[in-house]
Amino acid sequence: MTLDPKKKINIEKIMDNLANYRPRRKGWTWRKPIGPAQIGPFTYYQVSEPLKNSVPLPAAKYFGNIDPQPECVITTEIASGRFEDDIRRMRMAAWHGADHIMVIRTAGQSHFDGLIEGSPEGVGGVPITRKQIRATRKAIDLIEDEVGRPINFHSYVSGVAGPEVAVLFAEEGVNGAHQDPQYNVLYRNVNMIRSFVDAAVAKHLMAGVNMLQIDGAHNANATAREAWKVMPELLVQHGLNAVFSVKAGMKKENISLSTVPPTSTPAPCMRLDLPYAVAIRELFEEYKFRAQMNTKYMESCTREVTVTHVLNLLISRLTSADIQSTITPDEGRNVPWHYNNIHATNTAKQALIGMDGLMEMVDLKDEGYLRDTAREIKERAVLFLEEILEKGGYFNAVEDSFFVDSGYYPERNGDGISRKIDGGVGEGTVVERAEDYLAPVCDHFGYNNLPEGVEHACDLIGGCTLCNPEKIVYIDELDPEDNAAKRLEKTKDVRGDAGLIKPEVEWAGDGWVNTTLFLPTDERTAEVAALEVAKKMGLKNVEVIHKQMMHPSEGTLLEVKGQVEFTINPEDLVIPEPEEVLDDDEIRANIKEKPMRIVGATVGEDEHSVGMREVIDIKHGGIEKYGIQCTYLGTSVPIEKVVDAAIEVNAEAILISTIITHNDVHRTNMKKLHDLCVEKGIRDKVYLIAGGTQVTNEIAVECGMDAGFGRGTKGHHVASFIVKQRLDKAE
Amino acid sequence: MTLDPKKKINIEKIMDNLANYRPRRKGWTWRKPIGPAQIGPFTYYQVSEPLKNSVPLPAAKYFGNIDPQPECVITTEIASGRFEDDIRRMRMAAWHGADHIMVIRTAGQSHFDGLIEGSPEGVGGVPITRKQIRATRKAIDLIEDEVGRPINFHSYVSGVAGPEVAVLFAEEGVNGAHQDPQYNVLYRNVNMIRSFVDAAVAKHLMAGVNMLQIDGAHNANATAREAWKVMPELLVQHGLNAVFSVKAGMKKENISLSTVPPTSTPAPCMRLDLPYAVAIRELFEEYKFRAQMNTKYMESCTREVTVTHVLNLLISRLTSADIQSTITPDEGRNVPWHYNNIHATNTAKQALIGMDGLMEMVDLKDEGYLRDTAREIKERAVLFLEEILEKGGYFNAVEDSFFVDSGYYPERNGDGISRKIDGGVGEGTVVERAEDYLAPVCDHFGYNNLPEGVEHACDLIGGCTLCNPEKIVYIDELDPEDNAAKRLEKTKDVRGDAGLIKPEVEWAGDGWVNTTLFLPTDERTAEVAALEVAKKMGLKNVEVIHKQMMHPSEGTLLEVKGQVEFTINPEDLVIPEPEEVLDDDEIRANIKEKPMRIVGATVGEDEHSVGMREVIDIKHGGIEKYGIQCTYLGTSVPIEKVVDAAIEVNAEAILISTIITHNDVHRTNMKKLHDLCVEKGIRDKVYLIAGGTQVTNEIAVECGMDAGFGRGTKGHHVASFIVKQRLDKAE
Amino acid sequence: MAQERRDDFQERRKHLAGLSEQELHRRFWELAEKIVDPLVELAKRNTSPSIERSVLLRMGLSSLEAKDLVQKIYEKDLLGRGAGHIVWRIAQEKGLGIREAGQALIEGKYWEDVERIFGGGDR
Amino acid sequence: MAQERRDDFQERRKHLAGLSEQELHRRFWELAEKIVDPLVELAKRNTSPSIERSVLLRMGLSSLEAKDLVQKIYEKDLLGRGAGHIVWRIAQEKGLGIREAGQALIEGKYWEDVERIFGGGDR
Repeated sequence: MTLDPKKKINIEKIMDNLANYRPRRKGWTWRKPIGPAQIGPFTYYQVSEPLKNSVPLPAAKYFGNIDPQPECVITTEIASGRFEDDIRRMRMAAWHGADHIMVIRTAGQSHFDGLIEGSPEGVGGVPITRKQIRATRKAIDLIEDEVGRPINFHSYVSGVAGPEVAVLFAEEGVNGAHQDPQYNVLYRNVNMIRSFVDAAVAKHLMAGVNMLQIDGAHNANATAREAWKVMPELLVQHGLNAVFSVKAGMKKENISLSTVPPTSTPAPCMRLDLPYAVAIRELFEEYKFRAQMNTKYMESCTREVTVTHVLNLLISRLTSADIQSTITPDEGRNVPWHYNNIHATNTAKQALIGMDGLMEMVDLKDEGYLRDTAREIKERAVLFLEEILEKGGYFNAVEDSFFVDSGYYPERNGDGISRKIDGGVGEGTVVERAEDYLAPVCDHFGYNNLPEGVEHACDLIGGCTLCNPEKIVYIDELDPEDNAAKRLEKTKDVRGDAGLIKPEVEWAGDGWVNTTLFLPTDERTAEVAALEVAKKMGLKNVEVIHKQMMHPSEGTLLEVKGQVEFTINPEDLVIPEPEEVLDDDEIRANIKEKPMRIVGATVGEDEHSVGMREVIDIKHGGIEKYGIQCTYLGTSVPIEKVVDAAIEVNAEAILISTIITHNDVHRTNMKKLHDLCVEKGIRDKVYLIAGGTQVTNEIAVECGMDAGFGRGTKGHHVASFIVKQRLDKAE
Repeated sequence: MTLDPKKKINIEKIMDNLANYRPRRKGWTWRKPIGPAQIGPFTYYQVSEPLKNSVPLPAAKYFGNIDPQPECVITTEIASGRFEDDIRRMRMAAWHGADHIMVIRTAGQSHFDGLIEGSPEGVGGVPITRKQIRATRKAIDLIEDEVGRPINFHSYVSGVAGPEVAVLFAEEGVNGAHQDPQYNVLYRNVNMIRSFVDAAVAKHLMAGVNMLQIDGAHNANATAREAWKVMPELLVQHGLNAVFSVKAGMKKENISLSTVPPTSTPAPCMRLDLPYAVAIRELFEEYKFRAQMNTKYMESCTREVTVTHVLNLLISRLTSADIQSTITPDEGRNVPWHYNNIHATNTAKQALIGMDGLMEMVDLKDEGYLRDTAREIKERAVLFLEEILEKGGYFNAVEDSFFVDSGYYPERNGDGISRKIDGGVGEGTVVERAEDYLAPVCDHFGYNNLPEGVEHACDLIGGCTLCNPEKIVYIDELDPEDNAAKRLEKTKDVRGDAGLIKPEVEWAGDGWVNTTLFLPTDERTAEVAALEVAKKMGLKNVEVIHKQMMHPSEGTLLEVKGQVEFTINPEDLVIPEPEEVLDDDEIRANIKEKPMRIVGATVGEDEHSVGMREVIDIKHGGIEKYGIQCTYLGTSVPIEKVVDAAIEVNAEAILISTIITHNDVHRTNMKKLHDLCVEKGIRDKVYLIAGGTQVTNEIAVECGMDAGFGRGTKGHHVASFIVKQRLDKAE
Repeated sequence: MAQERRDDFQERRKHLAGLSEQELHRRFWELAEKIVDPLVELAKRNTSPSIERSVLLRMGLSSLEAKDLVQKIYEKDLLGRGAGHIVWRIAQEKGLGIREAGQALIEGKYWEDVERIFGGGDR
Repeated sequence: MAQERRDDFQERRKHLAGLSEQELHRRFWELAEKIVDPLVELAKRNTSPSIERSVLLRMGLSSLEAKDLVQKIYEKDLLGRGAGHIVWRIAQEKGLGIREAGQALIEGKYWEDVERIFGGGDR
C-alpha cells in the first residue's frame, strides 16, 4: 500500500488486517543535519535533509518554492478524539514539516487502571489502545514514505497503568512518550509510592526499545500562579526525573527535558525567560531539550499567541532545541482545529528558518544580568534540593507542599500542591516483592529471582512478546457501537475523493466554520449581536470564541463559530480551467529579445488610477518589471490623446483603465478606442486592452478590444497576454 | 469638546465650524522614556510614559492589566478612502498604542497638479485636502486628550504638487511627512528636474515647522526583483535624500530614514537583514530611524505575515528604532480592514515589550560574518556613489537605469528603472528664476530678490499665512455629491450609540464579514466550493481572500469575505446581566481564613472526567488553586460512595459531573444525590453542585441541587459560588 | 503543611557563593541522586497491579486476561510472588502453554495448586 | 541604457580596502555631497508652477485662485519673476489687498500693467 498525493488516505484500508501489522522500526529518529547547505538562492546553517513531498510556506513562491527544513525535530500535538480523523491531520502536518506527532490521550485515561481496547471516541484526545496505535503507526509508515522522512510517534506513559502502556508502546513501535512520576503525583493525584514504583518499570521498558522520554516538569509553569517564580523548582523536577530515569536504565541521550519559557507578554518575557533557558541548558548539558511553547498565558487572540510563540522560538535559537514543540494558536479557545496544527507547525518552521545562523552574529553576554540571574536560579534550585533532604526526602517534601508553590524559592507562599503519602489514586496497591519473586520476561526492572543459569529471562517461557511479536494478542473492538468503523459509516458521504464537500475542523463533516466580524458597539452588546448575526447566516450551535475590545464604544472584534448543515456536491460546481500564464522568466526573455513599448491611460472623467498603476508600475509588480517600456499618460485622458501617443511611440499595445464608470461610459470609451485605431490605420498593429472593476473579457471583446481584465488583475496577466499574442502572431 | 470613552466620536460635531479650527501645536513629538520603570510585577527598561486610557494586550489580564508602552513611536497606516471612517479607526489605534498616524493618499493624487479641496471619497486612501486634514487634526487633538499622549499626524509631500502640500501641512499642524524626490522619479515617473526643484522648497517649508521627514528609499526593497540585493543602493538613496534635505534646511534630528528588513522567510532573513540593519545605523548615526516592516513578500496568510513582522521587530530590538512602523497583516489580501490596524499595532507593542532589555543580555559580534558583511555593503554603496559621479551625476545615472537594478551592485542585471531627464510627468515646467525673482513669504527656499532692508519676507505683504493663520482660505466642499456629509447621511442608521448594528471592516455599515473554513478537497475545487458555502450563508459579493493548501488532496484552508445585508437592532437583543463573580484574591483569602474540603466525582457509567478535572485540578486552573482541599473519587463512581466520602472528610460541598448522559441519567443521579444526603442527615451541611454539558442551573435546581454549571465552567465560577453561599450563610 | 516564608535567599546561599559553576552543578547532581536513590530502591523491591499486568502482557496474555488474573492474584495476596511467576509455575506443572495456563487460572482452575506452591499469601 | 555586469566588487574595492570604518563613512558622505550639490544649486535657481502656487497660498490666496493665476502667469512666460512678485506689485500699484489683487488678475484685469512692469516674458 502506498499513498498517492492526489488521493485521500483510505482509512478503511488502513484498518484492514491490522492483526498482522508490525512496526517497521522501533526507537527515536533525529533529523539529519546538512548545514551549511545551499537551498535556492541562499545558504542555510541549521537545516536538515529536505522532504520528498511538502507544502512550503506561502511566501516561498518568491524564492523558487524552497522549503528548507530546520535541523530540529518539530512536534505537532493532536487531540481530535477520533483516531480516524487524527490520521488525516497527521498527513497534513507531515507535509508541512512535523516529524514528531504526539497524540493526546482522552481525558480520564490516566486514572483507568489497565489498557483500553478498540477505538472508542475520546474527549480532548483519543483513548490510547492497541488498535488506535497500530492503525496510526501503519498510516504514519505510509506517510513517511510519502514525505520521505521518518516520523516519530508519541504518546503518554503516565497514570495508573504506566507499565502496561509502556509494554504496549514498546511492542507497537511508538517512538517517544511522556513519563514522569512527579506529574502523576502533582497533577493526577496518583499515589506517590505507586507512581514511582510503576515509573521505574515503565522507564526500563521504554529504554529497552530506545524510546525518547519527555518529562513533565513544564506543567509547573502552566499551573503556578506566577509562572516566572517556579524556575528553581523546575530545575529540581527535571533533575529528579532525569536521575531516576538514568537509574531505571535510560540513556541520557534518550531523555529530553520538556522546557517552556515561563512567561509571556506583556511581561518583559525575554529578560525573564532567557536566563532560565541558559541555566537549564548548562545544568543539563548531557540531556536533550524539547522546547515547548508557553500555554499558561494564552488567550483567544491567535495573533497574540503567534507573537508569543515566535518569541519562544527566539529563545530556542538563542540557546538550543533538539525538539521544537508547537502549540496551536487556537488552544486558548477550543480543542485545536486541524488547520491550526498546520499553522503552529508553520510558525515553528518559519521562525526557525528565519533565524537560521543567528548565533553566528550574536553572543550571549558572559557578564552581567544574564549570567548573574542564571547563576541565581541554579543556586535556588540547589537550596531546594537541600531542603528536600532536610525534610526527610521527596515524599515528605510533597506532603509539605514544596511543589508548585508560587513563591520564588526559598520564598514560599503556602499555595503549593500537597499530596499525602497514603493518599491518592492507587493508594495501598503496591506490594513488596517476595524473595522468590519472578517475572519471566525481558526488560523488567527491579528484583527478579530468575532461576540460576537463566540469562535471558523470557527463555523460561519460550520468548516474550518483545522478542516474539506474534505472541501479542490483538483485540480489535469491544464496543459494537462506539468504534471507528461505525463512525466512518456515518460520515461516508463526505469522505473519499468524490464525496460531498462539507466544512470541517475537527472531524469529517462536522460542519464548523468560523466567522470573524467587527461590530461597532461595546463588548457586551457585540457579543450578543454577533450570535444573532451568525444565526442569521444560518449557522447552528453558534458560540463566540474570541472577543476583543477595539475601543469601549467604537467597536469590538469577534469570532463566532457555528455549524453549517448543508453539503456541497462537487458535481454541481463549475470549476474554470486554469488560465495558462507564461512564467516571469519567459516573459522577461521575450521582451529582452524584442523590446516592447506600450501606452497606458486612465480614460474618462476619472482621477482614479490605482488599477492602471498596479498593472504598469514596477512598484506594484507591474509590467515595467519585465522591461516593457511604458508611457503612462495619467488620468482623465481623452481617447484621441491615447491613440496619438501610441502612434508617436510606436506602441505595441494600448492599455486603458475605466475603473469607476457611470452610464456605461466604459463601453463607449472602448468602442471609441477601437474605432479611432481603425480610422488611424493602426488597429492591426496594436493590441487593445481594457481594464476596470466593471470590465470583463466578454464585455471588452464585444466592444472591440483584444482583451478585458477585471478585478484582481496583475501586471503578470497582462504581460503574459501580450507576449502570447505576439508569439502566436509570429508563428 | 471632549470625548467620552463610552460614546462614539461624533463626526458631524467634528465638522462643525472647521473654518475656525487651528492646530494646537506644530512639529513632531517623541515619546518620553521612563525606563527603568516598575510596571506591575516587572521592571522595564525600554518603556515610555503610560497612557491615561488604553486597551492592554489580551494576556495582560494575568498581570494586573498592565499596558507598558515601548519607548519608540508606533505607527499605524490608514487607507480606508473615507476620512470620516479613518477618524474612528484612529481612535481605536490610539487606544492600542499607536501615536503616529499615517494617512495614505488616494491613488493618483501624486499626479494631481494642485491641491484637492473638500472630502471626496478615495481609492486606497483619502484625497488629502484642507478639510480632511483639519477635521482629522481636530479629532486627533481630542483623542490625544482621551489617551493622554501627543499623536503625530502624517501624510505625503510627494508628487507634482509637493510645495503646495507642504504649505498646507505646515499651516494645518501635520507633524510628519514622506518627502523624497527620488521616489517621485523612480516610482511616480515625475520628471526629475521638477521633482528636485520642488522638493527643496517643500523640505524647507517642512523644516520651518519642525516636521519630521521620512524618506522613500525602502520602496526599492518592495520593487526590486530580489530585494536582498539592493542594499548598497538603499544606502545611496538614503544618503542622497539626507544630504539634499540638510541642504534644504532640515535638522538631522528631523530626518528619519525609512528602513525595511529587505528579506523574509523562507529566506534566512536574519542573516541577510541584520548586517544591513547594522551598516545603515552606523553610517547614518546622526539620523533617526523609522523601522518599517517587510511588505514585499507578504502573502495572504496573516499568520505568516505576523511571524515575519516579529522577526522584523527583532531586528529593531537588536539594532534600534526611533519609530516602529507597522503593516496590517491583511495588506497582502485587501485594503486593510480596521481591526487589522489594531492587530498590527498590537504586534509591534507586544513584541517590543517582550524583547524589552534584550541588548542587556545579548551582544552583536564584533568579528566575523556580521561585521564583514556590514562593511561590504557600505563599500558597495561607496562604489555606487563613485560611479554616479563618473557617469556625470545623478540625472545621468537615473537615465542609465542605475536604480532598482536587481544585481548586487556593482553587479548589474540590466533590469533597473530608467527615466529620461526630459521625460515624465511635469516635464518642461521648471523655469529659471529671473534676477528680480521675488516671493514675499516665509520659509521659501532658494534665490529670492527681497528688496533691501526687508528681513522678514512676509513683512512686504503684512504677514503670510504661516505667520497669520487667519489669512488661510478655507474651502469646505466643491462637490455637492461626493462629500463626507452626504456619506454620513447615507449611513446614519448604523452610526451613533443607539444605532442599528451592522458588521463593518472599512466603512460604517459596509457589511463585510470574513469566514474561515476548511474544505477536505483540492485547492481548485475548494475555492469554488467555498464561494458556494458563503453564498448559502447569505453573503453577497463573496470573494476568496486566502487559500492555503493543507495537503493536495486532504484539504484546503480558505477565507471568504462577503457582505451581510441585514442589520441587528440592539433593542431586540436580550443582554444578560453580568454574573458577579468574586475575584481570585477574595476567594483565596476566604479559604485561607477558613479551610474548605470538597468531594468530587464523575458519576454514572462514564469514564470521561474532563469537565470535573478542569474544575478541580490545579493544572487546569481549578479550585485547588485557591487552597480548597479536594478529594477526587474518579470516574463511574456510585452516588452512595460519593456521599460516604463527603461524610468521611466532612466536606462542605459535593461536586458531581455527568458529562455524557443517556436517557436522562443526569437527572436521576442528581435527584439520588439530594435524596441520599437528606437520608444521611447532611443535606443542610453540604452544597450540592452538578456539572456537565447537558446541565443547566435550572435543571440542577429542579433536581435538588444548589447549583448547576454547564459548558465553559471554570473552577473560578464554582469556587466563587461556594464561597458566596458560605458568606451568605454566615451573615 | 503549607507554610509561608519570605525570600531569605541571600542568607541561605552563603555556603554556595564560593562555589565555581562546575562545583555548583556537581552539588546539584549529588543532591538529586541522594533524593532519588531511596525511590529507586523502593521501586526495585516492590511491585504493583499494573507492573504485574505488564508482565502478563509480555507473556502473551491479552489485556483483558491480564486484568482479570492480576485482580484474582491481588485478592489472594500473592502479587508479591509475581503474577508471571504463578502462571509460569502452573504452566510448567500442568504442561500447559503460558496463555492457556493463565486462562485456566482465570476460569478458577488450579488455585489449589497455586496455594500449595505459593502458600496462603504474604499480606 | 540598461547594462549587465558581473559582480566585480573584489576588483573595484581595492582602493577602499585600506580605509578605516570612519574613513569609509567620511568618503560616503563626501561623495553624496558632491552628487547633491548641483541638485541643490538647480533648486535654488529655478521655480515651478507648484512652487509659485505655494507662494500664492502663503500670501492668502485660495488653492483654486492660486491654480488659475499661476496657469495664466505660466502661459505668459512670467513664472520666473515670481507669481507672488507680480501680485504684490499690482497690489502695491493699485492699492489693493493681496488677495484682491490676485482675484483681479484672475478676472483678467491689470495685465497691461503686468506687461508694463515685467515685460513680455522671459522664455
